[in-house]
Amino acid sequence: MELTFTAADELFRQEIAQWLNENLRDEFAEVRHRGGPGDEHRFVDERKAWERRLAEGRWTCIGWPEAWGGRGASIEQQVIYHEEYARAGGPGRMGHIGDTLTGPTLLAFGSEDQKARYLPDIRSGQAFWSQGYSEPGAGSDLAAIRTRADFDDGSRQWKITGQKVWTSLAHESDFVFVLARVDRDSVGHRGLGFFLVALDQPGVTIRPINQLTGTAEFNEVYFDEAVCAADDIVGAPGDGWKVAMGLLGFERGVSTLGQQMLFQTELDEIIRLAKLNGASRDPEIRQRIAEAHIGLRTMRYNSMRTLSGGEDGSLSREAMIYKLYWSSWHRNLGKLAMDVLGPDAELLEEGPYELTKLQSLFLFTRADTIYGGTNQIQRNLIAERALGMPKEPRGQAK
Amino acid sequence: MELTFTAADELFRQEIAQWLNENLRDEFAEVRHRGGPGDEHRFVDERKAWERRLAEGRWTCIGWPEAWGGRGASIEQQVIYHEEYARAGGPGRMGHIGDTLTGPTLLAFGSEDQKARYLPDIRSGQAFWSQGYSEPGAGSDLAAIRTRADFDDGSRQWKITGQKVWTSLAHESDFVFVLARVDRDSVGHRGLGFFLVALDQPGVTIRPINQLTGTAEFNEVYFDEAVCAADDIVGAPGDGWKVAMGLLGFERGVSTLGQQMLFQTELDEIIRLAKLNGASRDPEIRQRIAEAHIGLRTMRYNSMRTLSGGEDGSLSREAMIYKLYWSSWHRNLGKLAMDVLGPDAELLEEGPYELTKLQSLFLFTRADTIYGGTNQIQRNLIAERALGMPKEPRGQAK
Amino acid sequence: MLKDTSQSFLAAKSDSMAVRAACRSPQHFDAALWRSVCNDMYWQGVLVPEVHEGLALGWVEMAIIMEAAGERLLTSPLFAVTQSTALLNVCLQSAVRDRCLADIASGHVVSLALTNAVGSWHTSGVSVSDSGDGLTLSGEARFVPFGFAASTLLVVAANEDQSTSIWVVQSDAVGVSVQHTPTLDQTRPMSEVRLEAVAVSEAQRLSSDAGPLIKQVVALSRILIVADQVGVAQASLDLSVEYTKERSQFNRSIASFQAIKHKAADMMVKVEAARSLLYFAACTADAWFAQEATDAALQEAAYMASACASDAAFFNAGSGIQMHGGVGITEEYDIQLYFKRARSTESYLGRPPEMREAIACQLLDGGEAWS
Amino acid sequence: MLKDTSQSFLAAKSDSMAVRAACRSPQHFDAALWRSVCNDMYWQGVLVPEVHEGLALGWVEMAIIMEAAGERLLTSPLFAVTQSTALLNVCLQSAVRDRCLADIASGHVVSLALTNAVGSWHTSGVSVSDSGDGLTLSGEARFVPFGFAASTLLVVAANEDQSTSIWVVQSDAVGVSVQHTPTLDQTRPMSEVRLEAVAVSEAQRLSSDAGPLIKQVVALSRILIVADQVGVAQASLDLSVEYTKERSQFNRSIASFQAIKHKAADMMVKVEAARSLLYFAACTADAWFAQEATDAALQEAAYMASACASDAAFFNAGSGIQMHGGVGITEEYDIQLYFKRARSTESYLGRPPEMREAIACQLLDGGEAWS
Repeated sequence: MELTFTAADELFRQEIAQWLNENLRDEFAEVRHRGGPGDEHRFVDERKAWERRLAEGRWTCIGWPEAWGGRGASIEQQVIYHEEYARAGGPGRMGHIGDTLTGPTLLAFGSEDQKARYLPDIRSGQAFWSQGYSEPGAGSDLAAIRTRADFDDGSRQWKITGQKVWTSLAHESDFVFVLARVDRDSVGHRGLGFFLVALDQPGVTIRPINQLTGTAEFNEVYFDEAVCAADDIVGAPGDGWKVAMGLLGFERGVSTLGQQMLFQTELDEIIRLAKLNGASRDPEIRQRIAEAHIGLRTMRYNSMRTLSGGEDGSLSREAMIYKLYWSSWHRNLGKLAMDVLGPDAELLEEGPYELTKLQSLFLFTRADTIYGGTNQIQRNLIAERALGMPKEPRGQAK
Repeated sequence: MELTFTAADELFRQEIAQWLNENLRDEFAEVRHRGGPGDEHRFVDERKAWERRLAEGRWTCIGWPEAWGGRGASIEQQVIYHEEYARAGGPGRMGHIGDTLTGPTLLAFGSEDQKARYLPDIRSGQAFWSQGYSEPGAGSDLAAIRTRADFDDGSRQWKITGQKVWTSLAHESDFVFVLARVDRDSVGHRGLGFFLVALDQPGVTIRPINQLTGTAEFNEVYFDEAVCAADDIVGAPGDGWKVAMGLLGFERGVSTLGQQMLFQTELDEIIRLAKLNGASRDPEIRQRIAEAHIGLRTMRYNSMRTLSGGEDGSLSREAMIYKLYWSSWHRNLGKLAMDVLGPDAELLEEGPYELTKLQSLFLFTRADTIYGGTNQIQRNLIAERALGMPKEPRGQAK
Repeated sequence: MLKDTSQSFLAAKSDSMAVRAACRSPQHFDAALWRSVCNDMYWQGVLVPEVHEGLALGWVEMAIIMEAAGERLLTSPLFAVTQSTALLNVCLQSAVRDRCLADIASGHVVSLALTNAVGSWHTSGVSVSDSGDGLTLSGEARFVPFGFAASTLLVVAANEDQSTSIWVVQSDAVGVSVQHTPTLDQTRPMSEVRLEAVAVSEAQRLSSDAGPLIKQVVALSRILIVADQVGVAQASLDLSVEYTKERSQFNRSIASFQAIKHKAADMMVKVEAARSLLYFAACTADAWFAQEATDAALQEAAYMASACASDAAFFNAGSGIQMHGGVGITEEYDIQLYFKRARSTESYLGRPPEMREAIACQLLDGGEAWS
Repeated sequence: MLKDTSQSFLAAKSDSMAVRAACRSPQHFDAALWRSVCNDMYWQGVLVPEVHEGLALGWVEMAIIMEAAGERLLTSPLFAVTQSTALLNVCLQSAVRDRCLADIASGHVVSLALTNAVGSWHTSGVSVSDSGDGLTLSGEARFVPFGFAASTLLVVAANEDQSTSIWVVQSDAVGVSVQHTPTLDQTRPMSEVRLEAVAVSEAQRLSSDAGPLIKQVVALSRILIVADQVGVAQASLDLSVEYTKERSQFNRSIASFQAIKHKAADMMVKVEAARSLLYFAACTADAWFAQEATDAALQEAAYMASACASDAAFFNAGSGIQMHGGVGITEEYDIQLYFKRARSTESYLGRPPEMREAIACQLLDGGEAWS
């Protein structure tokens, strides 16, 4: 079950580790371990600069084919990359969405022209992307989106009107991909288009969403006849759902091992504090720390089963449980951190409302079980797709 | 919040306590603490005799009006009765269903003739009743019952055909009340009748249901043109649902305090064992024993809130949670018993399959969260009735 | 009646905007609202004896008010002064005690400086020493509720012989510094109190051997916190049910999905269970003051209610965020404020496993609980 | 491949009727089925070295077979002989050891008599004494798997100096009595072994200082039990999903209700998590035998997998009963058999909190685990 790494893989590991060691220092020392979940709005310029440094080393978009500047890295190499990146304390990547979502989508569904126009700037760390799926009325029920795109025969442009929400870092990005309705009379999955839209234009207004932490990583993006070119639609009009859902298959869990290394850092810190303040002698805390440790190891072996598993790209049973598992685990970890700290968990880093790292963890992990498919939606998916249980009868509006 | 008992109530308490002390002995000594859940099939003849002894002391049907041989006991007195009965180790009552279900139903909905024919024998401990609600296809969805009752103009009798299930102690009872469809074309709550049917007749076949404990307290009852008289229908044809549901309101929780005394006995035994075998030093067991204790006290104060609450007979919020609460608590207690015993929990009283009291508790409490409305149904009811959340859209057959 | 009037008063005066404004204000609370609580509702006087201009009502009444306060996230020194009143009520009669009670009745904030919060809520970080020129108090106390707004502090201190005494100290006395402590939950602001050789006289001493008394006061304080938690748990349920009824997805109100309904049902079970234990505990407190319940009975009632209510508040507020979905983690919706209050009250005066362990001690060891 | 053949073999030979018949039989298992396991599948020889006519396969293969056995409630001495094989494989080569391994390979039942089940699964209730005429063993061991069917017992005993030795004793030797122990779960029958001054010679001694070795054997045994539990958890899920798809209420299959679907999803999460830890633990066992993993690594892997799989099996079987509704508590449906097996395996070799405490020792105390 252990992933087996070839000698070439180990060389690759040495190479990325050494490169990170040599580059994630000096002017980039301050971004180490920054920009993760709950910290995404910090050091934005520095992290953009870091993205360009990565690109110089050819350490962006390593999964892309070499023809587009990638390394055509194998699953094993991508795992190694994420592990070493996390181990080195590499900052949350500003180029994440371009690298892992826009790029693969264009490579799979885009025209040659679209690839040529967009991929190079993603790879070189010049262009940053955000995603426009959810809407106020389309969260769990994503197919209920109402943003529409009308083709204007005069200007030969698409005009997009509507509202997207939970668009992370839109105000720091250059582009957004937008799922919008091309057929006004359509409902559900049909009649959608997938659009590539520049954010810096008059028809786009971006408003930050303040969160329970007092910070604002997410945005609402309002489109009021925002435009994109006739050939900025990926796939045909009406194919939007297929293109958007295609994205979901791309991440075969290669980044999960890196994510787990961040989790390990958090757990290690909690263990350190428990030893320090004596919470480590509390039998109930001991049980929960052990459980957290077991859960993290479970995720690791689970990911290994997934990565060493079938080749057909379909999600295996163990992959289907992953989101529900890690989000619940992480949320429990946030609570564990507070309980280890006890009363001191209340004390802020400083006034008026500057949170400590563990307080941020505690609050942000409440979002983990919501975004990217709530735990409830995940359970529906597991029951229907993995266990073949019937969908609920489609309801009437109430 | 404490129930306040008057001086008259305290006299009543002395009276029942003394009577039990004087009567629950000698030939009845062996039935003390017997015949409870999981033990209902034991000492049947002795418990029937006990029922007649109770009747001699006017200690059956105490909530009935005096005109029908009851005592017209107040809520407080009924609570006292159940407490003292449990305290004395009174056996599971064979007359329970007649006393608390058939009787109140006839008093509320029955004709004078029906009362005269059936109530006296219930009160005197001569006639024992069982209930016929559930069917193999009508469990949680009780309204799906298919047993039918046709009126035969020739014999002037109702002829009942169908199958009831989970009929406890039917083979030891004289009568069963049966909810059956009088209108063949009806569905759901409409078109039902509520019938009083003698069990000792050719059209009735009773088969025990073997349970996971190796014992059989419940039965399937098959009706094949079983008959009852024209005036053995309670209420009008078509009123069956109303009559049946009326029953549910009768028990205003007066027996719950007695039930809790049985629970206390079980918990005390578990605590005794934990002290004996050292499980009481296990921090996790300590937490769970404390939780069990807190839960039982919660039930007590909850029942007191209910009993001292509104007069309108509608279920208060705290009464609505009671079934879900006690059944889950009791199920956890069964598991706690096993965990306190550790490996020894496996050891039977004797071979081939004679369970210990705590093993019976463990296995039978799995039924607590199922019968009388599963925990899932209870949650639906709480959400819909107490919280006003919408019903699910009625589905299509799949 | 009391419940209705409390709820309507707070619905008008302590709505979401008022709470947020109080949290943001430099004073960390709304002094005008507190004056209105004192003048219009007289809640600060509920437990104060009549002789000191109080209402001399009981703990059930106080629990009803505290529950309403939790339901509306009331950001005021009500807990602080009620805790102090509980302490003063169990101290022997003295001039200084009477003055404190009268101060409370007249709307002054009197806070209890009890804990150093290292290991125990009963251990003082302040000690008394006799320098020859007279007695002085030195040390610090943390998590002092509304200490920054207090005119008077009741300071628990360790005597040189390790027994415990309690002293009445004016917050503007020489050597006293009180600092607001920024906390995750802004609706229950705390302070740190530092004493540097603060001179005190015998006349300021409330009690000279206060160990056993403190233990009962902590139990009484727990009951007040439990009431707050029941309010938080109830409001979290109500807000969330309301939201899910309005929110539509898949052409249905999401309140019609079993996943949501069953979660709500579990939340209701939790809050009703906690409420049953709360009012039992409040009755027990009344009985204890009437010397009709033992110390152990009071402790047990408080432990049980606290274990249950802490869990209910946290579960309900956390589940409430989940039921709100994405908007649950925005600053705009109130559920996150309840979530933070649930967390802060959960760790205040001890977490549920500690409460259960104390019960286990009583049940299994035949001895006294650990705290 | 191995998985498929194991599953098909058991589907044919160990269906519900076969399991029930085995439990009811006076022999407490189906000897013919065990012969078929040995002759047709050769599972008893999977871990036996080739030199003793075994297959010398690894722990991953064994885990696959044990998982299939749990899935079908196999009522056979497979665990007993595999546990004994694990012990024999870590003992130094000796004539008596080789004979035992050969016996196992040829289908004899060899059971490990290890525990007195008071406080620990590692403490023997048997002791060695030297009466002058030679060595004798006296005492008792409980929960000996399939002891009643064993021709040979591997008896763990306390030496006079408190060190631990292991002896090979024929079950028909003078002074040995073996009694079947009626248990709640009838699919994993146990025995009590009593030894009264049973004479033994040096040639029967497998090991003379076996303490550390026993600890590793218990870890290995845990991994076998974990595999069984994963099978039980999987079958409980499968049976329950199947039932809910067939059962209709409110004009819908009950499998279409979220309350049921989400429970099933949680069950799947549990079983997949346990399976991931199981196969990691099996890999670790292989690595340990190859001296590529430390003792501590083996212990940790077994603790983790056991904590997780015990919970998964009990949760899934218990939830399975609930999903079955009324029929779940009848003798007729199989889910109750899984429920009982889940319970018996959960308490066998230690409950999840003990496993977690052992992990906590490693993480927090920097020391060795308690057991």
